[in-house]
Order: sequence, then C-alpha cells, then structure tokens
Amino acid sequence: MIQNIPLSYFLVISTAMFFIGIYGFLTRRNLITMLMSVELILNSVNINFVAFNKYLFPQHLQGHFFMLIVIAVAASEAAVAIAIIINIYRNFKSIDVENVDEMKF
Amino acid sequence: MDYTYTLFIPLIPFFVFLVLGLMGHKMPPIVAGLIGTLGLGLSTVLSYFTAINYFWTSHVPETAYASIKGFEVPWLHLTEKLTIHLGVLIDPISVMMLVVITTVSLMVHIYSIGYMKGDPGFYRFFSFLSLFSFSMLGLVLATNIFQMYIFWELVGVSSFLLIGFYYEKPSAVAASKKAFIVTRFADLGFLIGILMLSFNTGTFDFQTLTDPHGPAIAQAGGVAFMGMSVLTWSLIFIFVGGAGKSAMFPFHIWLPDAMEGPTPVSALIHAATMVVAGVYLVARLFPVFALGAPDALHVVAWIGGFSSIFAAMIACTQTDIKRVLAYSTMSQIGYMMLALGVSGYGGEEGLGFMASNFHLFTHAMFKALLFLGAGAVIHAVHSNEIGDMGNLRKYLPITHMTFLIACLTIAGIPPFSGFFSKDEILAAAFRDNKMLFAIEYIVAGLTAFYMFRLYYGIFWGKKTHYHHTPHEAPKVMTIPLLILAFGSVFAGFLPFHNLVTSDGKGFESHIDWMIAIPSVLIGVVGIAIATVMYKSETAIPDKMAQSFKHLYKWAHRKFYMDEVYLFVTRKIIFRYISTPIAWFDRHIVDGTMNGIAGIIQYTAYSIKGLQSGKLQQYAFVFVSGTVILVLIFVYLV
Amino acid sequence: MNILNLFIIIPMLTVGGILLTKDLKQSRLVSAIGMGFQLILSFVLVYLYLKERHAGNTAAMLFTYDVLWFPSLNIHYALGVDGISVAMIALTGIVVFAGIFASWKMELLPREFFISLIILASGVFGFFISLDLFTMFLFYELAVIPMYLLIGIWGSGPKEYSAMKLTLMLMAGSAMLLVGLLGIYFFSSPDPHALTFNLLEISKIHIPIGMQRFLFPFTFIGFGILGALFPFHTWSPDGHASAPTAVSMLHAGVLMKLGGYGAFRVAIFLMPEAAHEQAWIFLILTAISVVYGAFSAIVQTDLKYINAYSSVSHCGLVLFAVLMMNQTAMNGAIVQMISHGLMTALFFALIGMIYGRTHTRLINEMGGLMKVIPFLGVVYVIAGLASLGLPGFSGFVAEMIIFVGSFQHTDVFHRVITIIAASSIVITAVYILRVVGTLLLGPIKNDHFLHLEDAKWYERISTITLVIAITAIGTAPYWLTDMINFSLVPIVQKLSSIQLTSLN
Amino acid sequence: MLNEFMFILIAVMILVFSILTVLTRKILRAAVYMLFVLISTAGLYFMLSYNFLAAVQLTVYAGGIVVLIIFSILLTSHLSERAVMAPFKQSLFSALATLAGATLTLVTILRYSFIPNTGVDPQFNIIDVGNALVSYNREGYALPFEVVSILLLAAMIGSIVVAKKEPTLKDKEAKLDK
Amino acid sequence: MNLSDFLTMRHEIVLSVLALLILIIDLNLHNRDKHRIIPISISLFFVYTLVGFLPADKSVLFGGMYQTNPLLVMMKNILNVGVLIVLLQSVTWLKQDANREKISEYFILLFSTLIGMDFMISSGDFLMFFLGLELATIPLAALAAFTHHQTKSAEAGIKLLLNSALSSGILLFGISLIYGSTGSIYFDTITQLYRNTPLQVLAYIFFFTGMAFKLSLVPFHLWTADVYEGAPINITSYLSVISKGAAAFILIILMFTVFKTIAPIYNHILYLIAILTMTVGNLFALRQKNMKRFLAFSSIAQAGFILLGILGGNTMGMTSVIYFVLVYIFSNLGAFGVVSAIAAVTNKENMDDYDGLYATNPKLSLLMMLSLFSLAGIPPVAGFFGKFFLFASAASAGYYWLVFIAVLNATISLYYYLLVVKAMFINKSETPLAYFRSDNYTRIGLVLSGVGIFILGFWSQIYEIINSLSYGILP
Repeated sequence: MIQNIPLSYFLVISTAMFFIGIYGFLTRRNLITMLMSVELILNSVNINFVAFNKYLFPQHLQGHFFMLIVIAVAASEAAVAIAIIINIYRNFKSIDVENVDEMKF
Repeated sequence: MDYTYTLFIPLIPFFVFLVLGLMGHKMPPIVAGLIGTLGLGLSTVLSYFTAINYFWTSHVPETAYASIKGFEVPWLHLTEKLTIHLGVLIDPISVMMLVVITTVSLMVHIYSIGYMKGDPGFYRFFSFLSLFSFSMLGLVLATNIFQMYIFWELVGVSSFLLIGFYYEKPSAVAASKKAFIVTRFADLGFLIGILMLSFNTGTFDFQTLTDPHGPAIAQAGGVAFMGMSVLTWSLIFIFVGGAGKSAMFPFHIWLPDAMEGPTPVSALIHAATMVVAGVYLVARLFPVFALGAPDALHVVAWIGGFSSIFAAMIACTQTDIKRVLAYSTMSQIGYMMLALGVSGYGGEEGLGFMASNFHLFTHAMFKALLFLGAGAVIHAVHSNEIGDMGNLRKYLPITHMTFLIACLTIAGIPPFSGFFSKDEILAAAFRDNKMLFAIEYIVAGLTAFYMFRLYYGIFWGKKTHYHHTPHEAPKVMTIPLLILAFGSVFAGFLPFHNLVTSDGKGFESHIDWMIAIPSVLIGVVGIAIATVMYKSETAIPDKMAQSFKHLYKWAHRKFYMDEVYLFVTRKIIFRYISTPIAWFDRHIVDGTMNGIAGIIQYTAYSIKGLQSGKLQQYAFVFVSGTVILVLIFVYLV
Repeated sequence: MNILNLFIIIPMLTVGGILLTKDLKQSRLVSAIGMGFQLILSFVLVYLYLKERHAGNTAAMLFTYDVLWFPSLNIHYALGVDGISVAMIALTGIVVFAGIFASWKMELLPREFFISLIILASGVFGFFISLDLFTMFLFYELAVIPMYLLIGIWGSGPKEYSAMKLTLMLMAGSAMLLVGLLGIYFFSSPDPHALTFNLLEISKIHIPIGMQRFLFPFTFIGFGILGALFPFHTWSPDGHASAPTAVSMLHAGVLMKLGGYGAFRVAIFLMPEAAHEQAWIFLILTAISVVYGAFSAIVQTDLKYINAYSSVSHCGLVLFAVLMMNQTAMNGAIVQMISHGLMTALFFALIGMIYGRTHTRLINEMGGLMKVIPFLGVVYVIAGLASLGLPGFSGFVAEMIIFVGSFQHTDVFHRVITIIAASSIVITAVYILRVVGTLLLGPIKNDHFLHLEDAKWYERISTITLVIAITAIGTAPYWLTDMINFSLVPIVQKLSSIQLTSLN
Repeated sequence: MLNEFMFILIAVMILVFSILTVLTRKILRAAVYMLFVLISTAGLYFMLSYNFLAAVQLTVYAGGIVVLIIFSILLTSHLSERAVMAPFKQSLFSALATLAGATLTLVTILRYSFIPNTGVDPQFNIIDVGNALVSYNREGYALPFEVVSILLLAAMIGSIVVAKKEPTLKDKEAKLDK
Repeated sequence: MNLSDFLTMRHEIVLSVLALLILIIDLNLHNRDKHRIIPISISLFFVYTLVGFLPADKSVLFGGMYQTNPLLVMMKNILNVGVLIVLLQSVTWLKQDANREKISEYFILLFSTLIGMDFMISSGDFLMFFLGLELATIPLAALAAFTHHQTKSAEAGIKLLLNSALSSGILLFGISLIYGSTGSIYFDTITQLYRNTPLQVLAYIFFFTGMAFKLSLVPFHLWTADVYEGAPINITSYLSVISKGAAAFILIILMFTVFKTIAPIYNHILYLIAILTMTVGNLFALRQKNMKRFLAFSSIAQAGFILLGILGGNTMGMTSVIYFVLVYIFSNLGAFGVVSAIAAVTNKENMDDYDGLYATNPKLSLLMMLSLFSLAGIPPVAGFFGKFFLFASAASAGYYWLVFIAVLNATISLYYYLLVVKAMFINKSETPLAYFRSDNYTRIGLVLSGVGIFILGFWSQIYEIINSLSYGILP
C-alpha cells in the first residue's frame, strides 16, 4: 500500500496497459510483436492481482501467488510460441501474420 | 307377405357381374351372354312376381298401398341418430320401377346378344350390363336416401363404363368422362342436400322422411337463407343431383355425348332407366316436396318445363339419329319433372305425380324401343348420320313398323300409350300453371315434328345407295323390338291412377278431352309438317333453315351449351384455376421453401469472408465480441 | 411376451436375417416371410383385440406393456393399442407386405434396400403402438430417416434434391413437434417430480390454457407437415415422384398417416381447449389443402405427381376431419387414413409397375394401355374409382363419414368449409378420369407398348392384397368403424366436456 | 511525496513504453521498450513491498522471457528491418474497439466500490512466502507449484518437438546422394 | 499424502507418472524400436483408464484447491475413454515415417494436456483452474504444430496459441477482477460473495469469453476451423472432442456453482451466444468441402447445443450436458476415426474423395453414416437421446423458442451431414477410394466408437448414473 496513491491509479494503469496490449495484438504484423503484446496483457493482469492483494486483501497472498503462476505460464507460452514461430519462419520465410492465412473460409 | 326374397332381384345381377367380371374372359362369348341374360331373366321373373303380388294378389282393394321394408341391415353407423342401412323398400313406385328396369334390361340383354356379336369385349359388356342392372335395382329399392346415394354413384360409374365401352375411341372416352364428371358435379349437390336434410331430420329413412307427420315435414317452417327454409334448400340441392342424372338443363350436356356408347346401352341407361332416376328421386321424396317445400317443387316444375322445350328445339335440328333421340329423352324427362312439379299431394291433387310415373313407364317402353330400333338401323347401315340413311323401310320391315309405332306413341297419338300419359301430364299442368301448360303444348308439337323428321329421314326420304344392302336384324334383335312395341301400344291401358299415386290411395281419373284433343291435333300438325318436309327429298328444310337462320344455327349448335361447358372446363378450370394453382404450388409455395434453403445457402456463402484466415481479424472479432457483450449486458440490460 | 413387442422384434429379426443373405432372391424372400408374419400378426392382433373387447374389456388401451426406461425423466417404453391403432397397424401390415412384393425385382443393392424399407416399417409400427410420447417421437424420426437413403439411392429423377427436401422438411416438422412434446411434458403434472410422457396420464390432466395456445400450433403443424398440410406439403410431390415404388407406397400409404394420427392423438387429444380455439385457422388451411391438392392434380402430367397431389388432397381431408372434433368426423378421419393408405399404395404400386414397362410416367406419352396390360389397367381403374369415392370401395365410406360428421356443426363457417371440402369429390373425379382416359383408354400411342407383358405373379399379389382390403372396407365398413368408434368415445367425451365448459 | 512522485514516474513510464512497444516500427526496439515496461512494473511491486515478486518479475519476466524474445527476433528478422504496420483501416477499427473496451472497463471498475481493507497489513517476508508456497493447506500453493512444473516440462518438450529441425526432403535427398 | 489422497487424485498422479514413464522408456529405446512405445503407451493408458473407474468419494484436498466427487471422476473417466479411442485411432498416423521419431513426445504432450484438463475439472480455485486450462492448451498448440513438413500444421499451432494467449489474457483480467471484488480465488468463497454488480458482470463476461474460446462459441470461434484443418487429424479430433468436452464440463460446473448468483444475467448471454453459435456454425459448415473443416464447423454448432443444457440450470441440465458430451465424444470420434483412417491410408480428406465410398468400404461408410446421424440427432443412435435431453432441459426452464431455433438448426445440420452420406452412398465416382484394411488399433478404435454410439442411447443406465451423480453437486 502506497501512501496517497489510491487503488484506482493502479487499476487505471493496468487497464490501460491491458488494452494497449490488445491494440498491439490486433495491429502488429509481426508474430513476435504480437507475442509481446500478449506479454503486456499478462503483465497488466499481474498488476491487477498484486494491487488488489496489497490494497484490499493483504492478509493473504492469493494475488501474489497468482501473479507468480501467471509469469510461469507466460514463460511456457512464450517458449512454445517462439518454437512455433521459428518453425513458421522456416516454412514461410517470414513471420508476418498476414502470410499465415493459408487456411480460410 | 314376406318380401325378403326381393333382395335377390338386385343381387342376382351382382353375382352375374362378379362371375363375368372375374371369369368372363375365359368363357366363350355366347356363354357369357347367356349367363347375363338368364340372370337378368331371373330377376325379371321375380320382379313381375313381386309386382303382381304387390299390386293385385296381396292387396286389399280400397286401401292405400303400404310401403314395406322387405329387408334391412345396418351398414354404417355414422352418428348417434344416423345409421346407413341397406335394404329393400317395396312400395308402388319401387315396384313399378322394378318392372320397368327388369323389362327393359332384359330386352336389352337379349338384343345385345345379337347386337354385340363378335365384339372382343362381349363378356365385358354383359358384366357391365349386369353391374348396371344391379346398381339401378339397388337404387330403386333403397330404403333410405343414403342407400340411394350409394347406388346413385354406382349407377353413375356403370354408365361411365358402358359409355366408354369402346375405350379405344377417344370420343367415347371423352363422352364417358363428361357424363361422369357432370353427374358427379350434380351429385355433389345431392350429397349436400342429403347432409342438410339428414342433419335436420335426424334420419335417412324414406319412410320416416315421407311420413306426412314425420320430422321432415314437421320442420318445414322457418326461413334460413334467401327467404327459403332449410328444408327447401336441402330439397333443391337434392334435386340438383336428380337433375344431373336426369339430364335436366343445365346438366344435360352429357346425355347427347353419351350416345357414344353401344346403342343397347343408350336404350337401357340413357332412355329408360338411369336418366329417370332423377324423376324417381323426386317422386320418392314427393311428400316432402309437396307438403314441406312447395317452393322446391316449383323449381322442379320450371326446370322440367324449360328443359323439355329447350331439348325439343335442339332435337329438331340434329342429324345424328341417336342424338335426336337423346334430346327427345331429355325433353320427355322434362315432361315428367314438370308433372311432378305441378302436382299436389293426395288424391286428385296428386294427378301430376301419377302422370309423371305413368309417363315414366310408357316412356321407358317406347324410348327403349326407339333406341333399339335405331340400333337395328345403325347395325344395318353402320352410321349414325341421318344423311347416310333413307328409304330403309323395305330393307328393315320389322324395325320400320316398330319404329313407327314408337314414333306415334311419343307423338301422343291415341290409342298408343304415350297419348294417355302425356294427357295426364297436360291435365295436371293445366290445373296448376297455364304458362307451363302452354309450353308443353308447343313441346308436344315439336316432339311430333322431330320424331317424324327422324322417321322419314330414316325410312323414307331420299334414295340412298348402300355399299352393302342393308338387311333386317337377326331375330334375337327383332324379338325385343316386337315385345317393346307391344308394351308401347298397350301400356297406356294400365290403371295407373289406382296403382301409383302420391299417397298410395287410388283415385278416379278420366281423360280430359278438352285438353287431349288439342294436344292430339298439335301432334298431328307436327307430323303433317314433318311429312311435307321430309317424306321425300324437298328443298323446304333448307329454306326453313335459311329463314330461321339464327334460331336454326343456335339450336343446331345446341344453344352453345357445349361451348359454355368447354369454356368452363378448359378455360376456367384448367387454365384459370388449375394451371395457376399448379404454378403457384411450384413457384410460390415450393419456391418459398426452396427460397429459404437458397437464402441459407446464400448467407452461408456471403459470410464466408468472416473466416478470412487472418489471425488478427479473428482477434478483432474476439475483442469486439467481448466489448459488445459488455456493452449489452453491463450497460444496456 | 406381449404381442405388441413382436411388432418391433419381427422387423428386427427380419433385418438380421437379411444381413445374412447374399443376393436379391434370398433377401426378398426373407423380407417377404418376415413381413408376411407381420401381416398375419396384424390380423391376429385385430382378432385378439376384438375378442378382448367382446369379452367386455373396456380399458382405453389394451395389451399394455410398460417398462421404465429413463427413470429420472419418467420415460417409459410403453405400448398399448386401442381400436384406432389396431386399425392403423393392420393398414401398415398390408401396405408393407404389398410393398415388398412390389419391389420384387430390386436389382440395385437389394439387401440394403430391404433393410431400409423394414427399418422404416418398424418405425411406423412402433409409432402406432407407442403410448409414451418419447418413444412415439423416437419411432417417428426412425421412420423418416430411411426415406433419405431409400429415395436417394433407389429413386429416379432429381432424387437427391427430392430426398433432401423431403428429409429436411419432415425434420423441420419434427422440430416443431419436439417443442410441442417437451411443452406437454413439462406441463403434464403440477408436481415437477411426476412429469410424464404417457399419453393416457397426460390426458387426465389439464394443461394450462395459455400453454396450450402456445404448444398446440407447434404440435399440430409438426404433425401436419407429415400429413401434407398446406402450405407445408411441397416435400410430398417431389418426394413421391422420385421415390422407388415401394417407398412411395409406404410413404404415402403409411408414413403420411403418422401425421394425421399424431395430430389427433397428441395435438387435439391432449390440448383440446387450444384445439377448439385455433381449429378455425387449421380448418381453413386443410380445406385449402383439400381443394388445392385436387386442382393441382388436374394439370399434372406425371403420374406420380398426380397421385402425390391427390394425396395432399386426401390427407388434407384427414386433418380436416380431425379438426372437426366430433366423433363421426374423427371416425371418418381414421377410416380415410386407412382408405387413403390402401388406395394410394395401390396407385403407387401400379404406377411403378407401369413405369417399369413403359419407362415413362408422363400420361401424354401413353395411351390405350388397357388393351395390352388389362390386369393392371383394370386394377388402375379400380384404384381410381376408389380414390374418387365410389361406393363399394373404402374411399366412399371414409368421405361420407367425414362429410356427415363435419356437417354436425351447425354454424355457417363449418358448413361452408365442409361444402368446399366436399366439392373436392368432383375435382377428384376430373383428374382421376383424365388419367384413366389418357393412360389406359383411347388408342395406343406408341408401338413399343404393344408388346408389354401383363402383371407378374408377385405384382398380382401386391395389387390384389390391396384391392381386397379396399373392397373389404368399402363393402363392410361396419366392423371397422365400430372398432374405431369404441375407442373414440373417451376422446370425444373429453373434447365435448371441454366444449360444454367453454360454453358455460 | 516521494512515493507519489515515484509512482507517477513509474506509471508514466509503463504507459509510455507500453504504447511505444505496440507502435514502434523497429521490432528489436519494441522488445527493448517492453523490457522497460516490465522493469517499471517490477518497480511498482517494490513500491508495494512485494520484493519477492519484484525479483521474480525482473529475473523471469524481464530477464528470461524478454531475452527469449530478443533471441527469436534476432533469429527471424534483420536488425534494420522496419516492421510493416497494419493498414490504416485495421488500426482504426482496432483502436476504436480497444478504446471502447477500455472506456467501458475503466468506467465499470472506477464506479465499483471495492471492499476496503479493514484489517492490518501483515508484512510477509520471504520465509512466509516460501512456507505458503509449499503448504498444502488453505492458502498454501504446493499444488499449483507442482502443476506448473508439469506445464513447464510439457512446454519444453513441446517447444523442442516443434522447433526440432527435421530432415527436410532436400536433406534426405542429399543423404541419398551420398 | 496417504493412500486415500492418492486414490482421490489418482487420475492426475497416475497420468503424470505415465508421462514420465514414457519419457524414461523412450530414452532407453533405440531409435529403431521407437514404435514399441505405441503398444506400451496404449496399454498403460488402458490400465489407467480402468483405474479411473475405481470407486471414488467426495473429497477436498490442498485446502480447497483440489476437489473431487463421483461426478467429477465420471467426467474424467469419460474423457479418458475418449482419449483411449483417440490414441487407438492415431496409431496408423503415428507409424508414418515423418512421425516415427516423435512418438513418445506425442504421448507425453497428449497426456499432459489431459492432466491439465483433469486438474481443471477438479480445480477448487481459479488458480488451479487457470493452470489446468493453460496446461490443457499450450502443449496442444505444440501438438497442432506437430507435423513439420506441412505449413498448415505450423499455422494451426500459432493460430491456436496466439488466440489462446489473447483469450487467456482476457480471462485472467476477468479473474483478477473477480478476485478484486470478492477477495478470494477459492470457488467456495466466491460463490458466497458474488453479486450482480456491473463490475462482477463485466468480470464474468471477460471470464466467459475465455471459456467461450475453449468451447469455440461464436463469435470466439474463428480459430477453430483453421486449427482443426491444419492440425494433424488425430489432434483435431482430440481438440474437437476431448478438449471441448473438458471445457464444457468445467463451464457447467462453474456456472452452476461459482456464478450461480448471476444466473439471470448469464442466461441471457448464453441464450444469445447459443443462437449465434448454432446458426453460424451451421452456416459455415454448409459449404465446407474439407472433411476436417466440415467437422470443425459442425462441432462449433454442437457446442451451441451444449449451452442449452446449461441454460436449463438444474440437475437435468447438468446431466444432459454431461451425457451429451459423452455421446458427442463417441459420435465425433466415430466420424473423425473414419476420416483419419482414410486420410492415414490415402491422404485424402475432401468430401469429393468420399464419392462412392460405400461400394468399396461399406463398413467405414456405415460407421460414418451412423456417427453423422448421431451428431445430427437421429434415432436410434445415441445422438438422438443426447439432443433430446438437452432440449428437454432447456425446455424445463421455459426456453421453448430457443429449443425451436435449436431444433431447426439441428435440421440444417442434418442437411450437411446428409451431404456426406450422399457422397458415400449415392454419388457415383469414377475413381472411388480403393478398398483398404486399417490396422487393428484403428479398427478397435472404430468399433469402440461404433458400439458406443448404439449402446449409449438405449442403455438408459448410463444416463441414470450420470443423473444420480449430478444430483449431489447442485445446491
């Protein structure tokens, strides 16, 4: 809990970050940058968890641990994603998301 | 007296029908013919026995003839009150009809053995004849109106089968179709009438219906629709059915075409028996008509009157001998209808009723004779056209004589039977309605005229050269002619006013010479004109035709009734109802169903762009979906 | 062993038997034996039923058999028959039997053909013996789906289109039906733990009128689609036209009867108030069906289309009569179902046989066939006469009962609509005679037809069976109507009690 | 006062760098911006005195994941390559959707009165955290901890399977040639 | 940890051990003998499936993070049986040269996703739930990208992974708000504190979209078809059957327990989504020519039907959903099994290739037809019962119009199912697929699904068991 800083500030930051991440996900053409946007999203969620934990329910560590797990998940997600991206790069010689549309309709 | 055995009168022909129908093709033709004839002979014997027994042997003089149910079984249970029974009803008119039907039918059977000789459908012909006899007998013996309807339909189908007997001839097929459909249309009226009548009275039974104190007549009052009571309406509808079978205007158009059938058939069905079913129907329900719904009776009278003059006018111009006879039949049945229509109920009042039945009886004899005679002529010259004939009197002496007798009879020349029955009708009409009476005078003259036109055309007239010398028909054909001629001559002396009356009681009747003499005179005038015009080849007929050009043309074209019907069927039913409905079905109803499927397909194809394969677009939809859900369910709901 | 179970078991055994067969000869023999048994069984059932009734058993349903199937939903495998279902079963037995013989020469995939056909038949049998709405619905769908294969594989013409259309429309019908049935189920008892699908149980309670108003159209139209209710009938002409002979027979002869039977057994019986309220709408539709079908038939040139439209007309009359909701008319409806089932089966059998000889179904291309194939010609005429309501054949009996029954309503609406419906008998005559005239009578149009062979023995079995049934009903209708009447009494009593209460 | 200043500084950094991450045209630069974001976030955790979290954030997130990402960028792109940006229409609609979403979410969140903390704020030290991590009672996180290990193992195997360079057709042909 | 705890967690523990065991065996096998993994793994898994059927009680472990009861065990067993069939059906494919070296990885990855699903089903809090969800998804992405030489496979993998990342981001944001507004991640606490406030509804919606992604509900379904098409066919069947089934299970558990206080709200959402899902799924399925893609869209439509059961909101709904999933697993596996058997031998997976199949491969065609009929809900196969009960449960809540729309959609679905039937039975082909004999594993897999399709419907016992188990879990 930070003096004079209300919870809502955190929430504004995290929400903004969340939607910035989403915006990035929707517009970045490079698969890796899309992955980065996902990381932003997850990060914003982490902020939420931590802030809620600290400000509202400091007796327990639920948000705290949630955040830890999310990081772990983010890491494994990133690992697999990057593996696939590299695979795609091999196949398509490009990691532009626009090219990844062989299957449609 | 137990009349249960009368059951067999119709049943014997029925069995004959089954036997011939199922096994006839395996028999030699003559066996089939004999089986048919013998079967009907048996029925005839039974009928005569019944008639003698009913009218004379077991009848106590000076009492009313009773109406007896000889036999009855329930056939179909409809509602609480309504059950269809099958049975036989014995009363004066049914017994009279039994005699008429079996006599004429037997004659026709015998005659046909000769006439149909060599026809590949010989057995078929006899089985159909038996079927018809069965149906007709069942019709007249019906104990209730529904049974009558049942046999009414059967009669219709037998007629259909017989008209279309030469089924390879398209005209015969068309004629049979026409006959069936037109009468079927009329039967719809009959059916509706039955439904109305039975619903209101709670019974189908003739005895209950015609009981002057029964429910039908008791409920006569009240106005239901257009100023007439329910009873009146139902009777009018029933009469529509009768008019259809009896070829009354405007349902008459099937009758001339029905001449496509073999001539004996015309004699049996379209002259003597089936066509009078309508008359019989009205006679059967006569007490209800007379006591409960005089308005309906007026309709009967006027339709009958109009039909008689209408048909007579057409008959004057036709050249096909069977058609002339057909129109003549229509005209004569018009007479009978008119007689019923002008009749009252009970005693002297019921003169018309008696006259009608009387005329029915005599007409059966002489008209059957005329047709069979015509058949003999056709048999000899292989043509129906009057133009192909002439001067046949020396080739066909017996036919000539019997034909002449028949012509005189129909023309109402005393002492032939037609004179008596026609006179009674005129007398009845005179009492009731002068206008109709006048019409009937004219018709009498026309009748005499066209019959003798026919007679002269066939047996006198021009000297025609025949490829084969025409020869008289074999005995098997001429004997029926002679028998019928005998009947035509002497049937008039039967004491009908004591036998067949509206209330079963006899009454005194005598010839009203004030009416009879002018009618005979008119008949003679008609004959005279015909003699002048047609006895030998003259130019008068053509001149007449020229001077009454339009009338002649209209009459010759049967007042364009066929065209009207063609218009109704071809144009209205086919082109303006059925075709649009079929189109509607295919394109609108079915099109809607297909359209729904098409729209679904179209939608499926048009939204395929949603699945663009682009990851970011998917994500966009995902996010927007979430946002929209939030918008709706957090802020709007 | 309950006799009704046999109606399911025998077809199953037959299917099993066909699976073991190798070729057409064996499989048709097995089918014929199996369905022959089924036919005999049907008549045994009729006999047993009458005996039981004679012995004074007045229970609404006889030979009941009840096994709890899904206890938590109270779904039972419940069987039972009354006079109406017995009559329908007899009809089915006859038509199926005739159908097997009509497909005696089915060269293409015969085993599959007979199996599908018998599955269809078992669905129909099951439907008629079910007392439980769930099993009834199950059998209903079971009967519909083999149609797709039967038409699609063994049909002719645009068979794939027709099969698809037929299946989809009927399934859309069952969609509506399902909603109705579920609604009925959930209002079948005030106690949520005592809900039931059992027809008899439900009939004892009173479904709230608001719900009835909602559910009745679903149920009625659901069944009505199968019963060719205007304007949902369009599957019928196409489907019939493309189907192979036996399938047309079964379909028009039996399957379409499911619609009428269900509309009466479920929709009206269970929801009488709504039926009374909404009958007028459907009466108008059915009256249109009757006349419209007949008029459409007039201008058709394909024999099967003619008969299909004629079926629309006749089946319309069934629903029409059912909606009149009095004993006589309903009795007429049942008789009409049976009568039409037999007639139309006969028609389709004949059409199939004629088509098999002439290779055309267009009446304009044929003519004078009576001369060369007299047996078929005569039977065709008989079928035609039966169809146009000639006394002595079943059609007349049915129509007359219906019209007399319908006429028991005294108000102008019912009267007028009855007269309109009755007018169809004339139109029917027109198209029947047109066909008979063009097809059988007149001169022979094509020299090829001169050498056609008349009916073979199996074809004779098929047609004669049906003709006998038609004439039997036509000449002695008393026992049939009596049997039906007895079972109609409770139903009509329920309906009339409603009528009285609504008047008060 | 310092806290507030720090917080605002961190907040601004987070937001600015987040925006830069998604807007910059250089891919590598985006990764670096994201690194800044993650580090700033760690700063927030420090300020909330969740030191352990902050440390994890720095090591695993900023250290591990970002490095992974940077490596993969290096593998797949040229350094000088300028990222292709989305077409204007796509950006516009995405912006609209995200703006709408953000507005709705923010409004909803800010209008909600969270249950204020009434109790004391126990300061957890690293031992408490460790105890909680291995505890299998309520408020213990042994199970997730174990499951995460499975996840990481699976992810590892998965990435290996996917990324493993397989003998392509060409390679096989080459082998045959030998 | 004692024996009873072990028994309680047997699914997860045994499966983890299995995965490790396979890893170890694999390490000790020579490259040549890698194919031996197949019988070993499958028989181990078969034993494990049997173990799963040991009786189980209601129990809570890890302070509420792990909960189990007979119903949940039932769900896991259902999934196990499905997976067993999937494994059997994938043998032919696994034996192909390209996959020879990755056999054990296939099993390990598959098992780990199954572990994830089991944990997800058993989760007692959002943390475990989320972990399970991710464990069930991330390895799947790797599996989807399993085939190297096909670009489609990689594309499927990345589409699945990135989409799932986005969705789990949104879902997490929702969870964080739930946590913020209730102060707990434990289900039991949240249940008591969840209220119908805007924030909580919003949190619910965020959470729901994440689940909707897993279940591929419209409009969160767009990834489905592409992934299904690109992934190896057995993975597709796994995705469409097991993964979706697990999602359905957890969704209904959460709806009926955690979020039951906002049922009036989420019922509206489900109503809307159900209609959208069924309709759009059908519309897309209508014109598909690729069998995998076709089945993908059909499975989207099927997911819409599942929502009907959730809308029922009572024991019946619960039972019908579980039962439907069970039936759906068998039916879909039947269909996928045939597609996979054909693709493994002939490499053809277009609808046109199936023309005239009945003439050459009658048994496969029949199984395909029955499976499709089951999917369409035609008696006497099980699908009819499954659909019927779903509709019944929706009707029990009064959603008659929804039921009507659903049944109409079922009719539309029948149309495209019949297209396949038509191809196999009616269409004539110049070059039909030649007759072939699948290997025994595949045959067993196919027979199992075929038997299931029949038995599940008539044998009411199964429904009753599920029903009796469901009875306890609801308030």
